[in-house]
Amino acid sequence: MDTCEVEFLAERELISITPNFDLGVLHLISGDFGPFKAGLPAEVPLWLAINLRQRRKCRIMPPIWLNVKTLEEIKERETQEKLFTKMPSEHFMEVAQLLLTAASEDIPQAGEIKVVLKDIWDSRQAKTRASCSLLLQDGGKHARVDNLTLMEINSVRPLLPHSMDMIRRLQMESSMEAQISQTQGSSFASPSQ
Amino acid sequence: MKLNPSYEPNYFSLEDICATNSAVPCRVEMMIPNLGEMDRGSHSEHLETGRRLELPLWMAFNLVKRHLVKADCSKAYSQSAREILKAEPAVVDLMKQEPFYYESGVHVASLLEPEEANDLRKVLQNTFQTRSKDVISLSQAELSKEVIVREQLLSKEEKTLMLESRVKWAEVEHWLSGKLTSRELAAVSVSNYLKRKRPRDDAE
Amino acid sequence: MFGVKAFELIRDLTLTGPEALPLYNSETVRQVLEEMRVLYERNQRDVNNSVNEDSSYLGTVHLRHAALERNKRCLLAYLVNRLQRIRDLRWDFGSVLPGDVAGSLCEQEVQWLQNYNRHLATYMRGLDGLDLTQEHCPPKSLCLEVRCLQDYGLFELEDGEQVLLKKDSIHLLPRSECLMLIRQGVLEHIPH
Amino acid sequence: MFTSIYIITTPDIELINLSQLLHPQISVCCHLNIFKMSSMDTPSNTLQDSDLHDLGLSDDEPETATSVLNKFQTAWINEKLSPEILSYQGDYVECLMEQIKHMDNNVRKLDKRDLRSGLHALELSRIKYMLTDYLRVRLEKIEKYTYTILEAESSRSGDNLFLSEGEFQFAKDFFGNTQTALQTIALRHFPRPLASFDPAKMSVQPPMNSYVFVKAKKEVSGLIVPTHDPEEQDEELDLEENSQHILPYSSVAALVKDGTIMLI
Repeated sequence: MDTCEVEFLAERELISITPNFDLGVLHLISGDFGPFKAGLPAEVPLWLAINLRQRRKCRIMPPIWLNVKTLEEIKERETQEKLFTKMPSEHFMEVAQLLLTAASEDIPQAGEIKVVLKDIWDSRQAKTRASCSLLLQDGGKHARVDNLTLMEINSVRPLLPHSMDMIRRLQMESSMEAQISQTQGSSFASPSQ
Repeated sequence: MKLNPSYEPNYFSLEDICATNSAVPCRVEMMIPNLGEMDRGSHSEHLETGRRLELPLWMAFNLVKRHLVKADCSKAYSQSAREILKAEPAVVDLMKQEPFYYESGVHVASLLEPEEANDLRKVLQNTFQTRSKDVISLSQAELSKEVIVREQLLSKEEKTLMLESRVKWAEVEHWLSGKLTSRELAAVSVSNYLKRKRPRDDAE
Repeated sequence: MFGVKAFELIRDLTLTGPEALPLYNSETVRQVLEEMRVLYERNQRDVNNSVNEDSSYLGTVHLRHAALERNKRCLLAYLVNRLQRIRDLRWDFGSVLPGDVAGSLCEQEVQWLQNYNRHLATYMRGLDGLDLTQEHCPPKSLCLEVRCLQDYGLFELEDGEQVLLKKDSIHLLPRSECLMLIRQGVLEHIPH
Repeated sequence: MFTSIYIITTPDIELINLSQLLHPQISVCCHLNIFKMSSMDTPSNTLQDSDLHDLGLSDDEPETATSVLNKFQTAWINEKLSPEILSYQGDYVECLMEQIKHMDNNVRKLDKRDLRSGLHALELSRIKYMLTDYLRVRLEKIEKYTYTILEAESSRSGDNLFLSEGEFQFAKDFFGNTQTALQTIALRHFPRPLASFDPAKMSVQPPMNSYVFVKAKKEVSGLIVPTHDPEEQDEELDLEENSQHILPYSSVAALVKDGTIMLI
């Protein structure tokens, strides 16, 4: 799965907008949204919000966690904890990234937010790198990866799974060989020799 | 192709054919008639008992199984090479030793006596596990002279992993920079083709 | 040494990246087939000579047989990997390959590609107009801003409107209609 | 044992026994090694027979287009991330295709300046992308693991078929086409005993043991993660609801298929 596809999945997350138009209920295949009344908030999928925003049909209301104070807290926790902390959304980074690109004027302190986000991302990436190294070095057979977001999983794929496959294969060849040499004992005595 | 399954050797895999092409030193255990031509150091019509020669892995498999020859470790997997890998796995130039170091190594192990084979397999495993840390860091490092030098130490298997990871890493970095989300691009083969083609077009 | 020619075929493919297709090496293919013929004849002779009395030729026959199998493997792998690359090129360039790319194919590969195109078309006909060879990126918008990289000429849109695609001209085109031209390198997507 | 190869020269080149490989309804023309399906019994025609209602899209829980879309999205991701081909989600695909057609018509009736027209059209192109990608990934697997997939399919019937009718036909065409090319360029010119395509040796298998990321949708207990190291024992794992793991696909393949676990 590509990075753009992970983002595609994130675009289905719901978000609040304040439209500047009136429209009845929108019957989409992915659900019914609206009715829209100018000035009154409504909840829509992110892709729809961004499309409307690009056409200047609405303002986007950032999710409650997308502000400097909350993010600073998250960052604080992330740097203190050894394990990965739980992010406020499965698509934390994607949602933030999409909104900051498409609607930065709707987000107070967008510049500062970008900096804190990058810090959080970097400290989690450092953890990811360290845990991948450790897992591979120990030749681990499985690992629990709670709280890793889809984008983070995407960032270590294919490296981590393919390296684990390689280790497994290096182990497997030996056990396969062990089986063969067991059966070989009998074939030594066979008359074809 | 978008599908990127993990490498597993199959009948048609170029990697495995390359890995089974590397040479191992063998000793002829039983005279093989009419094939003296294979032994450049001898004038005999036959491949004589006791002669030593290098054979590609694919051939050695067959002859060892039938006790016609006995295979030895090639230099890349010898006792001394293994000792070095046990002591300092990170600094060895695997590419120079044997391009598909792990794949060929697994094949070599299947030709050896159980004790030596096991030792070789353990070394291969530990070497790969220890060096995976380097593979990760190289895939994320900025290109520099030092990085290029370290890259050259990687075996083909490690290099493939590293390059795949580097591509992914660049993709995520682009995405983080916020500029290149979902950009429609020409196919790689097409843009390579055009690169070869266009300079000439311009000259005309 | 046996199998050396066959390995040259494999090296042909590993010297380039997987997205390039080297010229079909008919001369080496012929030499591999010849080596196989000779190996087989010699084996047949040695087997016939030694069938009742003397088993000392068994080793020789085994060795040659291994060489035969190796040649077979290399040659088939050469062909199968080439077909794989031809398939990928077809998905990148569209059903007609540019002349000099097509020139790397042998006659039977051209035949294979024609059949492949037919089978793919048959399959896609059952999909209610979905074209699997387009859409390689998730859609962001209905139109794309594109720059034209070559003098392409008139391009007719679904609604009948005609657009003149001239080198360096910039257009806003419906995404679904310009994806193939982007993949083929005629247009370049200008992301926002 | 090889002596039989060299002394007894068999008159016919031994091709793969296709009748064993494929459904019994399929007749094979061996000399060209291309096979055709007899027109009477198409193995996948059960798919046509059954309409949406029979396939569980009604009855107990009424399915909405939205719930179909959500389920299809999961199926799409699973298909993208699993090494093997999964069973074709024909009911979802057909349902979404119908929805798209229906919606497309409605959008066409709207004024282009109507705000709704662009939003519907964008949603349609999003769903089309998922459908396209889903079918394309499956096609890639079919091309890569043709023989293995055809062989597995030949042991299934009726509701258990994994391929759509179109995919099955494509798989056979692709296999036949490739066989013909290999025959004409190479196999036909090989010494006779070597002139066959030996599926046991040559068929490409999907890497079933490869590692995947998973999320448990329900609690799973006593999952066995096999080890390949003779010196170690298999491990047993409990997966909590909503926990995420990296595991070999083979240890969870059945759970992915029954929906207990999804690939991420």
